Amino acid sequence: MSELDLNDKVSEMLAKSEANVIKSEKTFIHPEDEVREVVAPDGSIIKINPIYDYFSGERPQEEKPRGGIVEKFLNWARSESIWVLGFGTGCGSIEIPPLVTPRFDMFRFGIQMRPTPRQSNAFIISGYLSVKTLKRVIRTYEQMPAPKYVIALGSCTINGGMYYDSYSTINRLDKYIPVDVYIAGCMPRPEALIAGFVKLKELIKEGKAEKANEYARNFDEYKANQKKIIKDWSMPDYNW
Amino acid sequence: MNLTDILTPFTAWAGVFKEPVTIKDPLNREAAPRYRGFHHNDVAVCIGCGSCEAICENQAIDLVPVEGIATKDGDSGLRPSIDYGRCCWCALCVDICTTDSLRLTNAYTWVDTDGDNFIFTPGVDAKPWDEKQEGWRKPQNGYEFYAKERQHMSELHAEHRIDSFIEFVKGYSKEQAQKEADRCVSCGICTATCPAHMGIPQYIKAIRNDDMEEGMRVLYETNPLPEICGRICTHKCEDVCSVGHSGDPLSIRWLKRYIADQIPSDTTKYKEILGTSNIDKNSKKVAIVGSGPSGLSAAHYLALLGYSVTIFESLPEAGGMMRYGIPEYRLPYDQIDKDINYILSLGVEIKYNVKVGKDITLEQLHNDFDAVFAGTGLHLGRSTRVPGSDNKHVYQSVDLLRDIVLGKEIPTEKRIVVIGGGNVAMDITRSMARLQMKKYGQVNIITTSLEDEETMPADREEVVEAREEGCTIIPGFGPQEIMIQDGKVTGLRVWKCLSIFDENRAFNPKFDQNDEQIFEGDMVIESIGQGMDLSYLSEETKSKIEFNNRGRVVTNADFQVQGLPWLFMGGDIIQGPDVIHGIANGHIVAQAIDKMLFEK
Amino acid sequence: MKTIIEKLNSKYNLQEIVYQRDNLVFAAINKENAIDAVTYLRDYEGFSHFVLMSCVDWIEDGKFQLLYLLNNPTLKSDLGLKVYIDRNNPEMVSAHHLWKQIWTYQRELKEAFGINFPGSPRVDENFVVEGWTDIPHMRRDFDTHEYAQKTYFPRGDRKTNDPAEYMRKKLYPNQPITAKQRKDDK
Amino acid sequence: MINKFLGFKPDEKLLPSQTVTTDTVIDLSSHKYQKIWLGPNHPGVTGNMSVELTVQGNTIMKAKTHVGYLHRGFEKLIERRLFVQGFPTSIRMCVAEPDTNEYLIARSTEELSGYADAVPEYANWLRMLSLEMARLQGLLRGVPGQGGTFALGIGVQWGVYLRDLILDRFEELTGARVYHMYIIPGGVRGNLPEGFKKRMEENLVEIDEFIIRIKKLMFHNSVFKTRAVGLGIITPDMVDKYGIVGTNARACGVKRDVRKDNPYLYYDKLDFDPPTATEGDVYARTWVRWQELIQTVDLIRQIMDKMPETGDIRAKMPNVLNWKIAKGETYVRLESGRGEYGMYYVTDGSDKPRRINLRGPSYNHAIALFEDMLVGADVADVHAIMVSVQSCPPEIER
Repeated sequence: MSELDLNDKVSEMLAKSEANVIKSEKTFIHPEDEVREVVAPDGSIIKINPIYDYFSGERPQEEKPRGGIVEKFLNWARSESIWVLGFGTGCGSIEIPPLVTPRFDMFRFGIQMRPTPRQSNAFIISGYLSVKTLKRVIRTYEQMPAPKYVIALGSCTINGGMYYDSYSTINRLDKYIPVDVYIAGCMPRPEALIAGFVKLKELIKEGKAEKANEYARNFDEYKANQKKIIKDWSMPDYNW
Repeated sequence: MNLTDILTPFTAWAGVFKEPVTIKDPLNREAAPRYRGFHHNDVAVCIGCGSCEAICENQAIDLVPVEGIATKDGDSGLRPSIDYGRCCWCALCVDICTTDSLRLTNAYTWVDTDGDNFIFTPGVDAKPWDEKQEGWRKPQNGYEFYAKERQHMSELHAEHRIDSFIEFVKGYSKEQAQKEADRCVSCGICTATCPAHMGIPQYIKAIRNDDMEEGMRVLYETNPLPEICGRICTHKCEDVCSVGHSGDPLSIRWLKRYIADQIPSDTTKYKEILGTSNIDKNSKKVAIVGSGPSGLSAAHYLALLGYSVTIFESLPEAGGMMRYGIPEYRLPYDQIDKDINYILSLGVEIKYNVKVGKDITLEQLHNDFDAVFAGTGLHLGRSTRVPGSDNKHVYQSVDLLRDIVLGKEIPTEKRIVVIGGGNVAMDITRSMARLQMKKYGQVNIITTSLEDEETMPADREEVVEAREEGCTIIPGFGPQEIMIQDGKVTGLRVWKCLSIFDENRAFNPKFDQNDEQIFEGDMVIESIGQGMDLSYLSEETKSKIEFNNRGRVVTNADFQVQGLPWLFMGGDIIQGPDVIHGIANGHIVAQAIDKMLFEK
Repeated sequence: MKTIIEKLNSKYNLQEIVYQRDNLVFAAINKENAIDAVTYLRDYEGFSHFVLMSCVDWIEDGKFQLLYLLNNPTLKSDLGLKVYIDRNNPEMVSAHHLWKQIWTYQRELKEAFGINFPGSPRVDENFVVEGWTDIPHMRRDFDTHEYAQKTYFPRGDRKTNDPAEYMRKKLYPNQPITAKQRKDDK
Repeated sequence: MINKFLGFKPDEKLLPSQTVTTDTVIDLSSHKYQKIWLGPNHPGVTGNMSVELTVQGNTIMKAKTHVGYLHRGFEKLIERRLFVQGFPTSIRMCVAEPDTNEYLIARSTEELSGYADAVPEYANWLRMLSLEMARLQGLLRGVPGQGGTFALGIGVQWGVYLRDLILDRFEELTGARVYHMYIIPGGVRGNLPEGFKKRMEENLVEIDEFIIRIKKLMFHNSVFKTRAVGLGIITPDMVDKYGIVGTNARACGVKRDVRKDNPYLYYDKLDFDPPTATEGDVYARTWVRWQELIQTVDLIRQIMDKMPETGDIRAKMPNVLNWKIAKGETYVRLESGRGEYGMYYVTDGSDKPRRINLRGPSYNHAIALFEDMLVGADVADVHAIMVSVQSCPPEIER
C-alpha cells in the first residue's frame, strides 16, 4: 500500500468515525486533544485527531444471550472466572490486598486481579468516586469486554455515604454505570466482599447479570448523566 | 553482589512447610464482640427523641412514623430509619442514644442488587441479625456525650429553713445554669407534655447562648408567669425528659426560673424586651372571674391582643391559689408580684374584694362585657367524712393555708396529724411544721396517705424535704376514725391500705383490718383534695349548662361552656389542680375569645 | 522564641501576637513585609523547615488570611505568620523561590480560594478538581451541600420528622400555641 | 554523572544525547520524546495518582504529578460538621494510617477548648497504643511493598497477612478493621478488652519472626540491592529545601522525629531512638523503615507494659451537640509512619470549625520532591521511587 493510499484510508476512517459518534452540543476539548497537523519524521504532514484516532467510534451494541444450554454453560464458565480489574477507586481498595493474599485467598473462588481492562470482566468500584476519577472509570469500563460486571462497595456508591455533600464526589453510581451488586459497609470487610462475589456468581449463573446490555440499551441516558457532571469531557463518547 | 545475596532469599521457601493461614470459611466468620456492624433498635425502649439524627454527620438517619407505635407523652412515635447509602458506622448514634435502645450488632454482610433497598428501620424491619447480642454498645468507664448528673441546686439546710417562711431554694448561678442547659439534647419531647407546650429546648438554648432576653421572649410566648412556674410548676416535662432515661432529667423548672430571675423587676424593662410597649387596643371588653393562673394567663394574652380586660377577685390580692394556697417558702410573694405587675402594666384592671355571685352577678358581667372567663379554682376543702371529721379541731388544709397568708391566727397544736399525700398535704405539713417550730421549738407532725411511698402524688422532693424538716410521713394507711375524747381530738385511727382502685379503676380502697395504727394528735388536718365553689352560677345559668359525672362543667376544647357561648371556664375547675394547666387554659381561652369575637 | 518575636516585631511591626503554646506563636504581619520576614526567618533565625501554607476565609471581614507556618528544627518551635489580603482582589507575592514545595501550595490556593500568585510556576494548572466552573470551592460562600444536591442525584425521597413538631401535629393539632406555629399552620 | 538524584552511572548506550536536569527544555514536536501516563488506574501506583512522564527512550526527562482522583473536599466538609462529627470524617483522609487523623482532630479541639489536660491518663495510653498499632500495620504493608516494586511479591503476601492480624486486634479494641474511629475529642471510645495483651503478644511474636524473614528476603537479595542501592537519592541539604520529613529525612542522616522533638502523649516516657541511615537512597529508606518495624514492635510492648490496667476513657466534656469553641487557632503535629503529620485548626466561636488544613508529608514528597527525583531516572524505577517516598495520594488532595 502506497503512502498516499494510507493517508486516504486514514482520513476516510476519520470521517466515518466522527460521523458515527453522537455529538453532544458543546463538549470541552482539552488543548492537547485538539485536531492538529504534525510533521512526521520523513517530512509528510499528518492530520491527528487524538480523540477519535484510537477509538472505534461505534456505539455499544446490545448482545442478546444465546439462551439454552449453551448460555448456561457460558454463564457457568463466566461465573467461575471473574477477573477483576486492578483499579482501586476509593478507600475500599485497601481491603483488596487481604483478598489477594493467603488469608482470604479469593483465587479459590475463581477470582483474580488483572492489570488491564481488556483482560477483565469485573470492575470493583471500591467506594467514593470523585468526578475526576469517574471520567477515568467510564473510560475504563467502556474498554472492558462484555459481559462485564460492576461491584459497588460501601455507602458511597449507594447514596453518597460520608461524602453526600461533597462537591467533588458523586452520590449514586448507578446513574453513571450500571451496577450488578452492592455491598454495604464503610468499608465492607473482605468477608463481605467475598459474599458479594458469591452473590455475583449466583447472578451470573442465573443469567441475571446482563448489565452490560443495559448500558448499551440506555446508552444515551447514561451519557447524559455523565456529561452533566464531567465538564471537562475531552474524550470520545464511547471509548471502546 | 555475592553468592549469599543470591541464595538467602530462597529461605522464603521454608514457608512451604508451614500451616496455611487461609480462613476456611470466610463467609461465616464472626466479627469481634465490639465490632460496629449493622444497627438494631429496641423499638419498645426507644422514644424517638432524634438525638441519633442530630448527631449523624452523614444525614443517614430519618425519623419516621412506625405502625403500631402511638405518639404519646414521652414518646414521639417516631423511630430512626437508617440509610446504608449514607451510614459510616461510626456509632455516634449509639453513643448518644438517650435510652440506650440503639446498638450495633457485629453482623456485617449485606449484599443486594438494588441500591434502593438499603434504607431500613432497625428493630421494625426484620433483619437476620436482630437476635445477635454481640456488637457495639455505648462504652462505659466515664464515657458520656452529655453529663448524666444534674447540677446540684443549693438549698438552705433543713435546720435553717424550718423556723421561717423564707424561700429555701437558692436558684442556679450562671455557671450552673449553663452547665445544666448544656445537658439538653434539644429533642423537644418535653414540649408536647408541657400543658402550655412551652418552647423548652428553645429557652434552654437561650441560656446556653447567655441571651436572657431571647429566653424571656420564648417564655412569654406560652407562659406569662415564668417566675411562678419556675418555682412551683409540677414539671411534667422533667418526667418525660429524654436525658432522664439514662441519668437525671434536666432541671427544666430551675432553668426557667433562672431566666426569669435574671431580668430585673421593672415593667418598662419587661415591655422593652418583650416588645409590648405599644399595643393596638380594640374596643372589646372581657371580664375574668378570679385572678389565679388561668385568669392571669387569659388576661395577659387578651391584653396583648388589644382587649380591655377586667379581673374580679374576691380576695384582697391577686394570684389565687398561687398566693393563698402555696406557702411562701416555696413561692415568695415578691416573685408573684413581679409576674403580676407586668401583666397589670399591660392595662389589665383588677377589682379586688369583689365576689362574683355576691357583689356582682355573672349575668351582669355578661351584659357589660363581650365575653366572660371564669377561672375560679378549687377553694373548698374536701372532707374524708370518717367518724369524727365534723369536730371543730379537724381543719381543711386550703382554709389554713389561706388564713396563713391573710395573717389570721392559726390554731397550732403540739401534735398534728395530716391526712393526704398530695402536694397540698405537703404544703400544709411543712407550713404547720414551721408554725410548730415557732411556737414550741419542735416539730411533731404525722402525715399519712392512702397511696404508698411509690405512688404518692406529691413531688418526690417535697416528701424528701418534708422529712428533712422533721415531719413524719407514713404513706399507705387509710383513715377510719378521728378519735375524740371530751370533744377534743386525740388521734387518728388508720388501717393499712392494700389497694386504692378496684378492677374497674374506680375509687374503692381495700384495707387490712389487722394492721391498725393510731396516730396521736391534738388536731387533724384534712388535705385529700379540693372542691369547687360554683355558687356564682345562678340556677338559670346552671340549667343551661351541662355537668359531667364528676360534677365538672362540660366545655369544648376551647373551654367554651356548652350552651353559653359567651362564657368560658378553665383552670382548676375544669382540669384539676395544676398551675401550668391553668396557664395553658388561659392561653387557649384568650385565643378562643379572640376567634369568637372577631369571626362574627 | 520570645527574643525572636521581639526582634521581628521591632523590625516588621507584628500584630495579634498569640502564644498558643510555648513553642507555637501566631502573629499577623503586613502584606508588604511578609515575604521579607519569611526570608529573614529562614536565613537568619533558623526557621529552615517550611511546614504549611494555608488560607482562612474571613468572609465577614472581607479578608483572606494567609498563613506561613515555619518551623525552627533547632529550637523545635513554630511561628505562624498571618497575612490579611483583600478578598475582592486576592493577590499575594509568590514565595516559590524560598522553598521547593511552595509552588504546590500556591497552586492549590489559587484553585481553592482563587488567590493569585503572579510568577508562581504552574499556578494556573488544575490541582485537584477538573473542569471546575463554579466559584473556588474552599471559599465560605460556596455551599457544597447545595451544589451536591443540585449536581448529583441523591437517592430516594427520604423524609424526616422533627419530634416536637410531629408530636404537636399528632397530639394537639388544633392548638397552635405560638405565633410562629400559627403562621406555619396557615 | 547524569543526574544528581541518580547515584550510579547507567549504561552509556541507553543514555539520552543530552544531559538531563530539571531545567531541560523539551520540544515535544521534535519527535525525540514521548509522553507516557502512569496511572491513575495502575496496579503499581500507591493510590490513585498519575504521573505524566516525558521520556526519551527509557529515561525520564520530565515528570508531572497529577492528583485529585481521590479528592473529596474534606476540609470543606468538616467546616460543615460539629466538632464531634469531625473525627469520623477526618479519619478517611488517609487510608493507610487513619488513626493519625483522629488524633490530630481530637488534640486540636481539646487544645482550643481548654480540655487538653483533662484527658484521662488511661485514654492517652490507649491513644498511643492505637497510633503505634497504626504505624505497625502501615509498615507491614510498606516495607515488603518496597520489595513488591521490584516484583518481589512474596514479602507482600506475608506482610498483608500480618497486617491483617493487627487489624484483628484493632477490631477487638476499636470495633472496626480499617477506619477505627477510636480517638474521640476528650479520650478514646473503648477500654482494652480482656486478654488483648496476650493475643497482641502472640501476634508480635509472629511479626518478630517475619522481621527476620523479610530481612533475609529483601536486604540480602542481590536483585533488590542492585536496583535499590543508589536509586532516588535524597541528600541532607534537600531536606529543608523540599520540606522532607520522617523516614525520608532520617534515611539521609537528618534525625527528625516529632516524637522526640516535640513529644506528645507519653512518648517521653518511652525508651526509643529513631533509626537513621546516611545514604539517602531507596535501599537506605527501606532499611530505616525495617528498623522502625522492629522499634514499633518494641514500642507496643513498652506501651502495654507501662499503661495502667484500667481507668476512665474520656474526660467530662460539654454535651457534644452543644459544644462551641471560642475563636482561636492552633497547629498540632505528630509523627506518622510517613513523617510529620500536622493539622492547622481554626475556630471562630461557633459549634463548627472555621477551617482545618491537613499538612501531610506526601504533599511535599509526592509532588515537588518526586517530580524532581524522577528526572533522569528509569521508567521502571518510577514505582520504586514512588513507594520509597511513601506517597499517599488521599492525604495530598484530601
